[in-house]
Amino acid sequence: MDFNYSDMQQMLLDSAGKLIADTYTLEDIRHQRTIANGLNEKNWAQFAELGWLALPIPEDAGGLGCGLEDVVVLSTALGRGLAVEPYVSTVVVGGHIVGALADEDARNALLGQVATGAARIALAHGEPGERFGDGGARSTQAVPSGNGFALTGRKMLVLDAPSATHIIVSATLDDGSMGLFLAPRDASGISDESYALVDGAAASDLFLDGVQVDAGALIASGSAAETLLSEASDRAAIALMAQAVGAMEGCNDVSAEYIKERKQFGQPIGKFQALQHIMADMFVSTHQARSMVYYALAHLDASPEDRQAAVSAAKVLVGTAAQLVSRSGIQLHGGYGVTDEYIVSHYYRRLLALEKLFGDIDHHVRRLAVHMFDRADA
Amino acid sequence: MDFNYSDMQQMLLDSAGKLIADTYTLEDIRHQRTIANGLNEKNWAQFAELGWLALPIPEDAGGLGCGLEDVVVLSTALGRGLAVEPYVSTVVVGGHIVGALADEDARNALLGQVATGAARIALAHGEPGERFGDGGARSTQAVPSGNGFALTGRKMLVLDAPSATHIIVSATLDDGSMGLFLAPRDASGISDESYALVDGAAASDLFLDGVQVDAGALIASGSAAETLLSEASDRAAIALMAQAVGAMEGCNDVSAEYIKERKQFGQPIGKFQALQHIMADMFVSTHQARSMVYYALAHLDASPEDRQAAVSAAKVLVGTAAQLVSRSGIQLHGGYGVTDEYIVSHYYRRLLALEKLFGDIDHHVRRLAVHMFDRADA
Amino acid sequence: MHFELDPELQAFREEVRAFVRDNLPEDMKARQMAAGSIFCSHDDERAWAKILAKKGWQVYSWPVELGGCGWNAMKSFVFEDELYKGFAPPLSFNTLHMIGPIIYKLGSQEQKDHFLPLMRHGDVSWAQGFSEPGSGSDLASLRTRADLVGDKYVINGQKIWTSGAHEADWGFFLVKTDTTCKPQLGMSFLLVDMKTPGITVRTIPQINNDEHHLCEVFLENVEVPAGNLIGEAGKGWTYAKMLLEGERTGSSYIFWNKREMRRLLDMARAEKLNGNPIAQDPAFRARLAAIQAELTALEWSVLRVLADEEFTYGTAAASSVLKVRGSELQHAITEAQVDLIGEKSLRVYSVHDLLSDAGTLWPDHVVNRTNMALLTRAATIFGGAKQVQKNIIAKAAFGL
Amino acid sequence: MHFELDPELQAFREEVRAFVRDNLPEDMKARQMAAGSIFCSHDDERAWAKILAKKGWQVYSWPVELGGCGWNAMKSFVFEDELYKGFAPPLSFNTLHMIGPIIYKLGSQEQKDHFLPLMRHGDVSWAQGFSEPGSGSDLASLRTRADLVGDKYVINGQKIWTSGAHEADWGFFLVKTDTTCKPQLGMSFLLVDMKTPGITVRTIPQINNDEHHLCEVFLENVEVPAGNLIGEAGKGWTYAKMLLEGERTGSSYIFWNKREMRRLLDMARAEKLNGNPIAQDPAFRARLAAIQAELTALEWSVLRVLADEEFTYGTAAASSVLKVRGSELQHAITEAQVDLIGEKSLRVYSVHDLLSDAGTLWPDHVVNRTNMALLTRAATIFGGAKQVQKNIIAKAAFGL
Repeated sequence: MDFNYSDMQQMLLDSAGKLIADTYTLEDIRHQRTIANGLNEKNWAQFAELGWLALPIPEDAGGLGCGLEDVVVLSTALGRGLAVEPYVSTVVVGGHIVGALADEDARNALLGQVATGAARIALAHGEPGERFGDGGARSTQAVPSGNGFALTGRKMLVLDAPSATHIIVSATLDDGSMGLFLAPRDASGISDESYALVDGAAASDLFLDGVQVDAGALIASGSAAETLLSEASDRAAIALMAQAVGAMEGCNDVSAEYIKERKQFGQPIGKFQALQHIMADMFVSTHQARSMVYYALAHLDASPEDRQAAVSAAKVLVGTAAQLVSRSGIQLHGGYGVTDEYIVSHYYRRLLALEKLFGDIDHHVRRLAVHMFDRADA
Repeated sequence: MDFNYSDMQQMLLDSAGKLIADTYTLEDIRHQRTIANGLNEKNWAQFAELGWLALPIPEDAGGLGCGLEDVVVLSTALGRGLAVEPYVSTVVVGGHIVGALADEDARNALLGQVATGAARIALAHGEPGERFGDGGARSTQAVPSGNGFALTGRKMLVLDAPSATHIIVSATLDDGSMGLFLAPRDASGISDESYALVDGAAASDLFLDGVQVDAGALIASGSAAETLLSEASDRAAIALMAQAVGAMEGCNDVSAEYIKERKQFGQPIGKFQALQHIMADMFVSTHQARSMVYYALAHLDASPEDRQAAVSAAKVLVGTAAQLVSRSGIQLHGGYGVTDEYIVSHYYRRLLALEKLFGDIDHHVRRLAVHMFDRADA
Repeated sequence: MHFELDPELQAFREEVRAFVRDNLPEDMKARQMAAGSIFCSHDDERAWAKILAKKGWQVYSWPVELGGCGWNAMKSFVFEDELYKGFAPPLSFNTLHMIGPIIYKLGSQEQKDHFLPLMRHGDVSWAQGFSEPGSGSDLASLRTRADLVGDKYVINGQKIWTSGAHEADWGFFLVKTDTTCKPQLGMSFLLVDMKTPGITVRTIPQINNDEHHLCEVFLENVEVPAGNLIGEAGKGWTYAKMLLEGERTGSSYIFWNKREMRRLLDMARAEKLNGNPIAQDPAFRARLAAIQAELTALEWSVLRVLADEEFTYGTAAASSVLKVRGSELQHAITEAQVDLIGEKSLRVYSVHDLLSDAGTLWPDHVVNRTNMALLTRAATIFGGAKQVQKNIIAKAAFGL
Repeated sequence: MHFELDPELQAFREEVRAFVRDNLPEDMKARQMAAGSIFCSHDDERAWAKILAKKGWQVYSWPVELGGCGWNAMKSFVFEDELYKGFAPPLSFNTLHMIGPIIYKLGSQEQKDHFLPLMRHGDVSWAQGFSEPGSGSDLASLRTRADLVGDKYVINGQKIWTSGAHEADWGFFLVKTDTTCKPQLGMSFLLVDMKTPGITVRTIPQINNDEHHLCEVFLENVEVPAGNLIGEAGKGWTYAKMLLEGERTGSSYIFWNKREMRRLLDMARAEKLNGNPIAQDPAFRARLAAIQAELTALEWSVLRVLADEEFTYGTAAASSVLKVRGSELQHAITEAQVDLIGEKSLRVYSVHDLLSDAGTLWPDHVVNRTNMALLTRAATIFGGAKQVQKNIIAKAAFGL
């Protein structure tokens, strides 16, 4: 076992740290929510230029062919910087699912566009009335039509859809199983309601009314589709947890700095033991959260059940840590903590979103419990 | 509304405080567990002499006819003193259920004996495999026999049975409903396994093998029996919660005293803000717990559903407070806190028992939730 | 010892309920319901005040001879409880409990004649200027000063967290009039017309993107007539303490907590988990039942204070309990509201358009819950941070 | 960065498991299973040590040339994990990590020749005398003194929390040999034969009525040969710190926590609620799943330290995390064990007769759970109380 960064990872981290420090100032972060489609084009171009978008893309598609551990290293920096670019939607989720496209040319072409920043992908899976995709069969229907399919249904809270060029749609096939389809974001028959999220990212509800796609748009169906979706979700969860760890570390640092500066009752409030112990608790939680990201990463190639259990255990712990750290960070900042003008409130909002995305604490507690108590092979 | 003590209550509290201070020293408390049947006869005689055993007993049975609020006042003192005498079993539970005996002479005779200390009553209700009496119908059977009944079954964890003179047995009647029976503790056909509890009280498992009782021993049956048992249990819970409040207040006081005395790093450890805040948390919990005892008392004569909901809400809060206070008390005492030689460890053990008796936090959380979500009239 | 509420209060409760039902404008109620806030807009506050004034309830807590109602603490409790339950805009704390009492107890005849009728009719709104950027929980370190020059005070300094200062007619400010003595003896209480030249107000954008409530107030050579001094110069600290101590139960936010708990339970019945109402799931039930128990305890701890229980420890400890647990409950309830709606909590709704549509696919009950939860993080900070409350408790209860 | 355990370790794990299965006496295992303790009886410790010694595993962590095994940190981790899992009596921490290393690193040739073979064969037991009544987490305030008189040290003073002192053959004591300098420079490390006249040992009855582990040791004119001094006089403080810092992961009690978590899950399958296994109840599942997640995090935080991760903050902080969370988990797990058995937790079983019958009507898994939970309250106290650990973290991680 080796928990230290490779030279390449250290370089990645250093360059990310530099860009983040320059490009993600408080002003930039406050500016984010004013961008209608949620995408800061300038930042996205930088991501492409630095090779970040190519990181886990296969080499024959023009990517760097790196592993998820490298994405994790980068993600801690993105988390610290409060970057809400559609990195996970496009590169981690989109990249993974599109990687299963049968048509090699089409696959490499799109993945190549992902790597250059030209394509952005959003996953349209959740539907109204569901809770973290607990709804079983999709209400969205894929009906054979022409030489392909017509997709009809409603997708809710499609993360990063406003800036996407492509969407991946889950839908029920004729045989009742699930299919995953690739469609252009601007395909005819798609209408939307878009909105901002609490952390400055953007999402859409998509209304699909007989959206016509050809046969090649079906990426996978049946258990292959389920597997692909489950893998992509767990990978996304890991990348987002790494962002959460970075955000927590950032939150801790600004909080420590603040209480060393701020004076009350004639001394820096950092001298008060009660506040020191709050910071100690924040540190403990953050340290444990990082351990859990490593633990989840270590189970990436385990059996699906073991991988899911590991991701769920990590999601539970990281989510809980995120709450403790972000809430404490505000408390330590006093009244300034609840203003938009101190970065700690932005850490709070981002960590709230990161706890919820791809399953909240409650969702993963239940999934972990299934692993603990209900597995036939246990 | 008036939360202040009446003159009579203040006198009761003062006299109890005096007796407790004299009779419940650390040595006395440590001696308790060496008493085979769990009953300190000398203390019990004092209870009788001071009129405590007569407190809620009706006047025509030789009692004082006081309300449960007076029992509550006394109970806070008993709790502070860590008195584990069978007061609640005998006076609160036994007194209430026996009060429903149809035969006035028999009723007044037994209640009179309760008041003088001659009789002690234990409730034999729980059975193996149950969790806080969640088992529905009793496995113990009451079969018509002679001019009465024969009782056969196994009763588990009968609190204060080793020193009892009488037991109240719940059993299933021929028609499938429940009956409550009064029997002498030494009736033929009863064998037992007795043991000490964590707080120095004693309990028995009772094995009833055709225990013959006459028809008059059936105190109540069917819904009347259910009602009686429910009332008695809620009253017991209230009295024990008042003891818990007294124990918490005692635990807080000895802990505050300890940290003012104990020196580390050149100053009393009570100067450390982290420890001050632990004590503040203990105070908050204790204060809230006392409020909940009053709340539960206020609902004693409400509808059964409302009374149960109130008792459950109180049990949840008081139990949670008891855990926080007793755990913190030990932490503040450091290594000494886990020895038998400091009273804080006895507070811990007593508060553990008080949390569990008549339903633990989990049990009452579930009962409260039924009230919150499942009531037809809500 | 007895625990029954005066039976007459039940009838009064229904009277208040009927009044709210019949007199609270629907749109005002809808805004308040969506916001769920302890604040409301300036317009709603003024409009609702006029409605209450007509009924004679606007300054209910004042002495009868000044237009108050002469209710005892329990009756007032029922009154406010019902207003909150009915989603009426919150009453003006400043008018009822801060500057109102200060003026009628300590004000000059001119001040009384001018301000009390205005307040009674809901015709004036106030900004409270205590806190400063350098002093949060530490009032002794205030630095804004007022120098007496002729018959005027000239104020220079800066206040912060001044609710509604950008819309208020008048402000009451704690200022240093004597810098030569220790801070507690050099403070004074001044009334300031917010339109006086030299005053600049900046709204502070909040964590929920709201810019309508908290303000910074910059005072540069602001000239105020000497007659605007309340009581004696140098006694400002005493007056401020008197005000803060007089309000023993307000920091519990008991009415708000009860109302939002009801909302939470309704949400649990409406939201689903694996096809069943979340209200039927044992894990969520356990979480909500624990909150319910804490809420009940808070309410009864409030009642103990209102009924003047003689505590064996300093009353400050009992009041601080209300602040600590009241603010923790505000957190627990809003956190649970957010968690109940799951990923739907991530969508942002405008705090400036409270009646905005939830969205075609979205249930109405999600609107604004996250905004409220965000703002509620302040509960354990304002009015004496939780850590300060614990210091107070340790001292008052145990002499630590 | 890579997270795979050496595949060879899986084979080793099975080797250890088989060894425990084949060599741990049934009654010894049963006692350890019932107790669930981090302690065991003196007899079991000695007997098990001899069994391990025969295999060459008794002092596994020592250098190979002294009879140790030369395993790396991960292999040692697997070894101890399996011993705990198999309910083997705990290894002697004193022998392995405290006095053993002290003697082989700093001892005189005579000390090495005498003690190392005894320890290697499991033929000597030790008492550790650091703490004193007046100094818990504050070692600088120790007062026990040893005066050099001729060729002997004469010790006077008192030690407390000395595990197993009443049965130990030897003790190693931190004593003041120079009272004229600051405490850190005047301490020395002495070996003391526990049969020396002047030593009185009192066992301290514990919260679980156990009197077999923690002791007070009174030293009155106890004469010890000067040759029993370890290393140099005045360096005791340095040596003690070295020992305490060298042990970076032991305070996590990771192996104990893992084993007791397995027991907890088994109990959840066995105990019933309304007729169904508690393991099927969502509320209990949520509680246990949260503990499981914390336990996994603890294990991986241990692995990070063992694998020598280069932390960006002081390593002391990473070690203190293990102590804080390890002790909190000991609480969480034993509290859950108690709560799972409900009212059955109230029955007392003898800690001196671990194989006592559960009772006719009682399931075996209840025996001794409450005793263990009671004793476990000490987890956040001994070895540096939780509050002290947090002070350390705040300083090491943030410079506070």
